[in-house]
Amino acid sequence: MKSQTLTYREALRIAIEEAMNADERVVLLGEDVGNYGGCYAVSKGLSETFGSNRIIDTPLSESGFVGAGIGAAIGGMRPIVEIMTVNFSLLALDQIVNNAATIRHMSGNQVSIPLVIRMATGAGKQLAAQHSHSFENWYAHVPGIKVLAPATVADARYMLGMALKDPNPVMFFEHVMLYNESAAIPMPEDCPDMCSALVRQTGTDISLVTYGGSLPKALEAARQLAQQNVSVEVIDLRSLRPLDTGTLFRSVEKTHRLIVVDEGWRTGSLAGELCALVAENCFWSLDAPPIRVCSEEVPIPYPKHLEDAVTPQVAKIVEAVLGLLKQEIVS
Amino acid sequence: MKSQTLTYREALRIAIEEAMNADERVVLLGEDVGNYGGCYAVSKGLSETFGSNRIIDTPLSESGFVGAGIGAAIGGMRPIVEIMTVNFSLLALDQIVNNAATIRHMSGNQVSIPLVIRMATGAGKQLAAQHSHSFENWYAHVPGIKVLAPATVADARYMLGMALKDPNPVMFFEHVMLYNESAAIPMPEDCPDMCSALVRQTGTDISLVTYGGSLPKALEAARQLAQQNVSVEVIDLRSLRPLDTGTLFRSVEKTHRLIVVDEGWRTGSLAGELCALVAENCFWSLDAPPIRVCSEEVPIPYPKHLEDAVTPQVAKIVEAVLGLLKQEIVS
Amino acid sequence: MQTDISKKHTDINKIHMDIAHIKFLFKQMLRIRRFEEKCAELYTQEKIRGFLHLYIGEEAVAVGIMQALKPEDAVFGTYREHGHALARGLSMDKVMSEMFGKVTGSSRGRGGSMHIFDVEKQFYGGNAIVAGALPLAVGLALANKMQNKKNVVVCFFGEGAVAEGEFHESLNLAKLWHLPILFVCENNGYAMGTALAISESEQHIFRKAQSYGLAAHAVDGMNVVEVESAASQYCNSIRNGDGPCLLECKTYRFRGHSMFDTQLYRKADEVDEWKSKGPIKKLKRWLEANDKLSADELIEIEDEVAAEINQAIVFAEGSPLEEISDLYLGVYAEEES
Amino acid sequence: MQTDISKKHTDINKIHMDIAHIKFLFKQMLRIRRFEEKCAELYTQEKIRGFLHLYIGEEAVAVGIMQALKPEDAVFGTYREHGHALARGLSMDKVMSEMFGKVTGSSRGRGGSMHIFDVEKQFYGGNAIVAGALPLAVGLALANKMQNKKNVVVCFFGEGAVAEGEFHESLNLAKLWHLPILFVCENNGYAMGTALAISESEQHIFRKAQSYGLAAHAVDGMNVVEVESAASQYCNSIRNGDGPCLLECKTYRFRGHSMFDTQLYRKADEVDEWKSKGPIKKLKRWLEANDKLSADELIEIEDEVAAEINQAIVFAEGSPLEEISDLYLGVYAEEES
Ligand SMILES: Cc1ncc(C[n+]2csc(CCOP(=O)(O)OP(=O)(O)O)c2C)c(N)n1
Ligand SMILES: Cc1ncc(C[n+]2csc(CCOP(=O)(O)OP(=O)(O)O)c2C)c(N)n1
Ligand SMILES: [Mg+2]
Ligand SMILES: [Mg+2]
Repeated sequence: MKSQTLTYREALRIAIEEAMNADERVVLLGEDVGNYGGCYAVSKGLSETFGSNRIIDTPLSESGFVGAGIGAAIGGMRPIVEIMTVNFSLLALDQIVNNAATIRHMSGNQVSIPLVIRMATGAGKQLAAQHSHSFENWYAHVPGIKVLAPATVADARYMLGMALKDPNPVMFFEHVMLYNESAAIPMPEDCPDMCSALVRQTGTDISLVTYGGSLPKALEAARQLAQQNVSVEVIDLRSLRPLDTGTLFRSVEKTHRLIVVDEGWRTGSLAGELCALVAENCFWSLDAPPIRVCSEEVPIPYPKHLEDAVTPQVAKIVEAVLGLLKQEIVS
Repeated sequence: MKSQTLTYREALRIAIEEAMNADERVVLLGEDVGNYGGCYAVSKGLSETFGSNRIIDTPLSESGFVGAGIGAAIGGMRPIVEIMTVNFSLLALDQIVNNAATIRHMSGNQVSIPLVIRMATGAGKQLAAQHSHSFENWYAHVPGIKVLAPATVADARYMLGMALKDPNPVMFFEHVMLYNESAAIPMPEDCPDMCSALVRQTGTDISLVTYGGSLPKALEAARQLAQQNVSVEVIDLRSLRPLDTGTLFRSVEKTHRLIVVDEGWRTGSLAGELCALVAENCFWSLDAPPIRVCSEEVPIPYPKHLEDAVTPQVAKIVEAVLGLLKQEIVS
Repeated sequence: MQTDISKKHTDINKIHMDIAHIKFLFKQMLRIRRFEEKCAELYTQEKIRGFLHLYIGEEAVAVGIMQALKPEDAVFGTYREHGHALARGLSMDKVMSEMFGKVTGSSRGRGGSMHIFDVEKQFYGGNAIVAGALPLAVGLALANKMQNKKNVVVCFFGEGAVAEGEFHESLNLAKLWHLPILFVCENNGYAMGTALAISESEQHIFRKAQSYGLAAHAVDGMNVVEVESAASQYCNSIRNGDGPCLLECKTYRFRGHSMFDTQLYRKADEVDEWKSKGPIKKLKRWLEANDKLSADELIEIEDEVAAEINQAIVFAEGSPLEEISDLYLGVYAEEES
Repeated sequence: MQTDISKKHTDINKIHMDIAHIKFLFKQMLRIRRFEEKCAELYTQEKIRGFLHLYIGEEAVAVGIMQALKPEDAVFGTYREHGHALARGLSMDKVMSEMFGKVTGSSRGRGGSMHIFDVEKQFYGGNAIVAGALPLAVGLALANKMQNKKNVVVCFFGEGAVAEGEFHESLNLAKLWHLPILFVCENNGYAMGTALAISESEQHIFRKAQSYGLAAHAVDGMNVVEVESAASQYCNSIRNGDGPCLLECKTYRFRGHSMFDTQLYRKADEVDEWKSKGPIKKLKRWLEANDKLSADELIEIEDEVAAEINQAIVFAEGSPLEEISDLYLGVYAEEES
């Protein structure tokens, strides 16, 4: 089998298709996943293949259909629930936190909820303040669920299948700016376990840690910095819960410096958690303060220049890296 | 006027009463605030005084009545919305995040939303996994709202009034274990601005930072540690957004060590944010890693011994402080 | 076609039921009543902690409904679910132990009064978010339908839950997807201290359900025979593939909302009036009037119930607490499914 | 007593209305139509970005409703709200500039197409969370009632929004609290690609509203006169203190849901059929048939509209972007209220 080139969107679709072919219990449900083809066109064509009994268009009722997905998982199905974007997932948060994440433990380990909840996240499409946010950090806070953020086409292709095989509720975040990315797909055996972080580029001067839609920016920043003889190690978390702290700490112990790039608002961001973890666990290895490049703390505005000013950009990352290296020399 | 001794609960009631007497635009709305007297009895008797037009019992519809509170604020009222507990606030989170926090900015600064949303939070009453959590960190993440956590009777007495005078949406968290605490009330002028952190006890060896229901535990730990000649500075954040980083940083620059106590789950906790802030801004002052005492990452169980095992306790805090002081000596 | 049973009045005096079965119903209600009276006592002794919501006065609803179910049918209860659990056939030992927070409890003691689970009995809690279980029940019914299982899902909730958006979303989904589910509204007139008139602009809950196209009507929830009869007919209709139904059971809780309730929102008269219509009292009177229950028999039943309760307390008292080292057990599943 | 206007059919051919007013309605609808046709063009030129939801085909609803309102009444729109904004009297310059993301826009350019606000015009957005504005509108109506203001609040939403829990909670609150609010459901048959039959078990939205006790009925949303007439009667009733009402306007969007929509979910025939019933076409035909609109007049109106649009584009093009240094302006209020 030759390696295929796919878009991130196509990779997701193939992953869904594959899972549905392999396991009758897998169904896809959400708003406009069927007749419309998915609001980001991920499920286009699937309802023709699998019929409206397995590709289920739901009414606008996020709490209702996410809860129904949880109930269907309890009843022996393997549902994939699509919420159009993380912004609307707030309407279903009670179901996710108080039911999906909680019932197994609270019932004394009796009830299994094998479920994948997929959703788009992030800014970049000028969709303004109610459609552009990133709440992955909130989900990463909740015990009882796993949280994935595939940042590459290969991960889109394979992590969804892994998520579906996992017996726990898994939240699956697809950054809106990734859907059109394309890349050649490796063999399945070359895709590591969904909960491990990956060193996307090795380096020695600084660890640049990120996930999801910020990975391409981090890699580009690393490329530009290489030209200035700064050797950046880029780590892609992939899983936001559990966090692969082993990979994170090993990298920081090698480079002695950490910058986290995270599209969430700074205060209370996942980036803060990573800085705290490193400060707590690698304190004696650090040669400089762990810092973060996050979004400005404003509701994300519509115009391009403001949206860009709010969210992390390559130039900001480069600047942060250079600033941190300089700070160390000064002190 | 002689200083009064009040419970935390009474202090809140008097604050509401005072605000309602002073300003006709103030109304209280929420589930069972009227006929029942409030699920934690804060508003007991108020409906007799002010009538059901100003103490408004709402149906069980958190999204609906919180949204209605936001709309009423837009329409010129000064509503106090009571949500029974933070656990149920998830049902209203969309209204809070996408409307209350967002509309002013998104509308180009046209719309004012002067609103206070009060709710109980935290564990300790054996109410199990759907009634015991702390999501203050989530609210502290959101630009456009302010977030307060009064930890003392005096703050309960005066911060609510300040919150009502603030022209922004303010979230107001009342830890369930505080309602029965009682104390003498200072004069209003002795209650500092709602957004400043307070040094509740000065010390030189370590900064112990906390808020809300964990303050009494931190103070008790400090007392016990004093007997072992450890001098602990205890800081009460009071405001979780904005964070008074000045007070925080000054303390750490003096003590060179930080422990944060926070009843939220560790990963993605507000404690993590504080550790990250300190690591970022006071790195060169730190003599030891900033660490945190948080809740275990499990849905909070019903039995007392497990609930206690999950949440921060005095003994754990003392142990963490002693451990941190030792760690430094070893290194 | 949906079976319309709203017209058939099932009068306790007219229905033809096996006397043995009626006595069984009586005993089931009594088990719940005496169990909860004991729980109230144990609460004041601080053996039971947290929130304790008693079902006293409403026993006919749980007992009546459960008669219509088969072992493979599933039940979702509320936080006022001791009655649901016992009527469903959970062992009283496990339920009591759960309230004591012991590891032999139905949820290893982790859930307490509000989170009694027993998957073997297809009993899915114990949910303390008002209306939070409705979407789950809809989903389980969806799973059953997709797997061509003929099982019924029953979901209990109070009339207060009807105001929540989840009620609306769930009923709409259930009807749109034509699901095998019976919604049971326990209309006891109050949501904590909030009277129905304050929480619903349309106070006939069954009419609200009809506005989604569900077959729905109201019954006297103090009459166990009427509840059973209505539930049986709806369950038959559901098993026939006729889609979701809602049964509104008009009932009353004789005690406060929870142990903390001072009940300022209602008059003693009103409570007394309802007590005089109590489901156990009513059935006992009928049995006695018809010479179906001798004084001796009654004593025997009471004794059996008391013995079961005492045994449950002994069991709970004697059971160990969960080890703190097992705290993380079941946060996540251990292996792949 | 609630005014029941559901029986009074308002036929465009029978109603007695001032011709000048009818021409005004015609021009308002044309302004929206031409404005949006231009927006579609500007979108392909990438002058307008993000999501752009066109109202084309539905103009009679916004224009009809707004005639019933006074300046002090408040309006909550959807993300498909250019029509609401223009009909409400917002300056086209500001609306266009908003879509260009310029600081002279109605929301300083921060909101774009989905978040047009103008508090002076009592126009409260532009809300992109489906059904998210309903509770706000209820709250504003509550504030009006508490302050003894006789103002009406109007809240627009699509038929898709009806499935959300917020619809249910909001209608219940509005009726319980007897609030001065008019809910306007723009039933265009689809929520994105989801046909009404897939989203609602009860497809008559007005009946759903009746189940909360609201006065409600459906009108031909392609007939601006009928919409105006119904809205006026409801607004009178609301001003009389008769409580909340809901008007279902049956309409259709001629274009895709947004600019990304490939419209696989509906047939071209269906679209064509509705286009033949278009609100502008219909009114134009009637005016012409009755010799009320000469060819010259039509050209004049078209020219005026075109001039207004061109002017708006010039204004938007010429306006500056917001300074990045002002990014934090309005995250919080600057002073105490
Ligand atoms: C979402 C949510 N809001 C509020 C509460 C607090 N609460 C618990 S029970 C209850 C009343 C529910 O009344 P009803 O549905 O009629 O059931 P009943 O208690 O009468 O059986 C309330 C308000 C809750 N548990 N969940
Ligand atoms: C809570 C929420 N869920 C989903 C969406 C995505 N979405 C935007 S518009 C829309 C369809 C709404 O349909 P309808 O209410 O009928 O209004 P219409 O677009 O037809 O005017 C959807 C699903 C959203 N914006 N908000
Ligand atoms: Mg009730
Ligand atoms: Mg629509």
